[in-house]
Amino acid sequence: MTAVSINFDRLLGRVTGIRGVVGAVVLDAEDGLVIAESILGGIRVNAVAALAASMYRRVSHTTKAAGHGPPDFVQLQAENGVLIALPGSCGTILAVIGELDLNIGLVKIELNKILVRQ
Amino acid sequence: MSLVNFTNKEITCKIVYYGPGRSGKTTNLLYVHSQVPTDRKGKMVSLATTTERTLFFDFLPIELGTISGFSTRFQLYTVPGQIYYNATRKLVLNGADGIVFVADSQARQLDENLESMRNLQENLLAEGVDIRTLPMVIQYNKQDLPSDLILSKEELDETLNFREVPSFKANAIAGEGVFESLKGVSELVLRRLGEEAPG
Amino acid sequence: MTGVRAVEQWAEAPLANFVRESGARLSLLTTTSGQVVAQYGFTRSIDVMAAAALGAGVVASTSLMTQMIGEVGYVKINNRGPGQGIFLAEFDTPRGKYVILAVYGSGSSAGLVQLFFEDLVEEITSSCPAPETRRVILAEDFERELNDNLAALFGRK
Amino acid sequence: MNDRIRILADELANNPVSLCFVELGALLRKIGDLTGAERVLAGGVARHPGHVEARSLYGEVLLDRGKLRDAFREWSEVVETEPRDVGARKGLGYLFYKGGQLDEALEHLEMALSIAPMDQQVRQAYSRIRKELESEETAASAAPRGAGDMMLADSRGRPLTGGLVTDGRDVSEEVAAYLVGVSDEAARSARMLKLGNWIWITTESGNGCLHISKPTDDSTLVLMGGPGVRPAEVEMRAESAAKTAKDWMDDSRVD
Repeated sequence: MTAVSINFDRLLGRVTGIRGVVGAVVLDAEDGLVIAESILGGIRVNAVAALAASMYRRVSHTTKAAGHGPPDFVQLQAENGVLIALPGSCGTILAVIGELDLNIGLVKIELNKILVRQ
Repeated sequence: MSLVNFTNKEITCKIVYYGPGRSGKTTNLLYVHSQVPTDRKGKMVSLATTTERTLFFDFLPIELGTISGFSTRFQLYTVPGQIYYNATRKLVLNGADGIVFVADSQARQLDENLESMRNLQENLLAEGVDIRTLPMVIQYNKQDLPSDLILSKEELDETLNFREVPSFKANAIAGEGVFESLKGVSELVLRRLGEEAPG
Repeated sequence: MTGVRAVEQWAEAPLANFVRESGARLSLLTTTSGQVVAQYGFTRSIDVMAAAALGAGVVASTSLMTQMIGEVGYVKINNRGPGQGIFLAEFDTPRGKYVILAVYGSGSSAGLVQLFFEDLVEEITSSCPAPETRRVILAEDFERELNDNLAALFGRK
Repeated sequence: MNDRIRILADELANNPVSLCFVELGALLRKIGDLTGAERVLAGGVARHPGHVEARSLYGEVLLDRGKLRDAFREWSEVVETEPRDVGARKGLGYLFYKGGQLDEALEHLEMALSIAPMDQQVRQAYSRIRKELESEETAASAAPRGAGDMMLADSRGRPLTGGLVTDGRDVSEEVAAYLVGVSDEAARSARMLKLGNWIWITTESGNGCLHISKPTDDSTLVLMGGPGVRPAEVEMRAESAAKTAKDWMDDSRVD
């Protein structure tokens, strides 16, 4: 196991430890391919990666057009859950799938702590 | 195997030029390419080595026109002739509808011709195809060389054409026999298509 | 209108779905011998054939190489250039093996193409019929038409 | 064309009361000789003040020459004589629109449409002005905090009402164009990840936040918050704006 993947594993372990988080994937922002993942069965990991990358890219076009620059945080709220995408270092994105009542405020605080420590 | 679109009435056939190294397979395709008008041919794809010998295959698609209401296309392939490229030959041979076996008429190349014919038979068998059932013509190329260097059509037929398939004398560089060989194999392929169920 | 041209009709809807969902610019479904089954985005049929021949060739040779190093499984290749990417993969169906080639630009990604390739395989596997047996009826004197066409092609008319 | 102009000019010179001035004026306008067209038509309508077609055309030439006031006077006189002159109605509609008097513009275009219901130019102008009028009303009711931070776009990437302004620049059209892709991807992601229907998307970046939602199947609402605005606050405003937008969309739909 490489040093990089050890870091990702630790990061994913901490993210999935947050209450209400169902799974998390580190993905390549441009390719939409999985780099590392920690996700429960029943969810297509490659779908999370491909779709989160595509959504982040499309949202970025919009925020840039609005003069806001690329987003630091994207949240898709749906009827049965939440998909969050955050840009990471070296062209990666962290995608998080959460339950409907996920405490977004707490998630943000925790993610900030985790990302700063990485 | 030929692909037939009954809705749009289109037939696409794969014809492979087979034979020993340097027998003139690519030359055949180059001549066809030079003759066919631009709107009836695709790009000639050639994967050649630095010594101008075919590494992978040459490929030339041509639009033949309408036959019995079917718009007909031919995909012409050559295989690399050298013995050590047999894996590639097998790949290209896969799904062939017809073969033009290009033999080198030079007397000293007779063994290479025989070896290549045997190799063709073997590769087809590996694909589950009996050479006796596959449309094939033989082209004796380089007939323009001095007569003391080459074998006659009759001599070559005697040795190579044990199935008594249509055979043609050729000088592919000048285009002699190229048209006739393609015409010969096309007839056989289309006739077989009418006789057998396509896959 | 899906924009997909299919030689075999069962391939049209699955390829149209694949193209729409993956955002591929060009796509090509071929047999392993390089015969085109369905295509999207190519303007000239003869250019399609070159892409099909090369795609099938690459899949076949990669397959051999993987066998040489003792690997088993289907070929799946992704090549990303600065502007466009190529995805090439083979898969099995009740009708035999097929090859898919997709060219995608910045509106898509390798991840999306691979994701919807999985769906394409599933769709084709469940929808393609067993090989049927239909005869091509050629006119009795088809040789005359063939000769005329070839002669015209070679400028001998 | 030049031969015809020469023939007509000769005829007019020989017979100044000839009605050929109308054709001559139209041809001169066509070749871009606006000064010539104005001179010929001015002379003609002075001699034939009851020639409605000539006066309507004269109005157009005046407009081409940038003499808006004169064009207005000419067309107003035309509609007094002939209220059903489509050209003059179109012209007046345009002049009122330019002057920002949308209600008046609409009135003239409505009249033009009743006479020539298939005239594409009139139909387009009419629907554009109607939309602008409605958007003014909606923006006034739905955006109490001021314009430029809220927009409703249609499902084909066009702004419907409201607008987004960043650093004094109107970014509505650009944002609307990208919203379709966002909305489609959100729907697909939510469906494929088994999250059900999507409700909204919120984004945060250094310069502020965006809130994107779908008040109806065929529209997307976007609210923009500046650097100091909290995303939760934008989210609350978005909820009430979505209700207003939904009502507005339902009212605007033609049965």
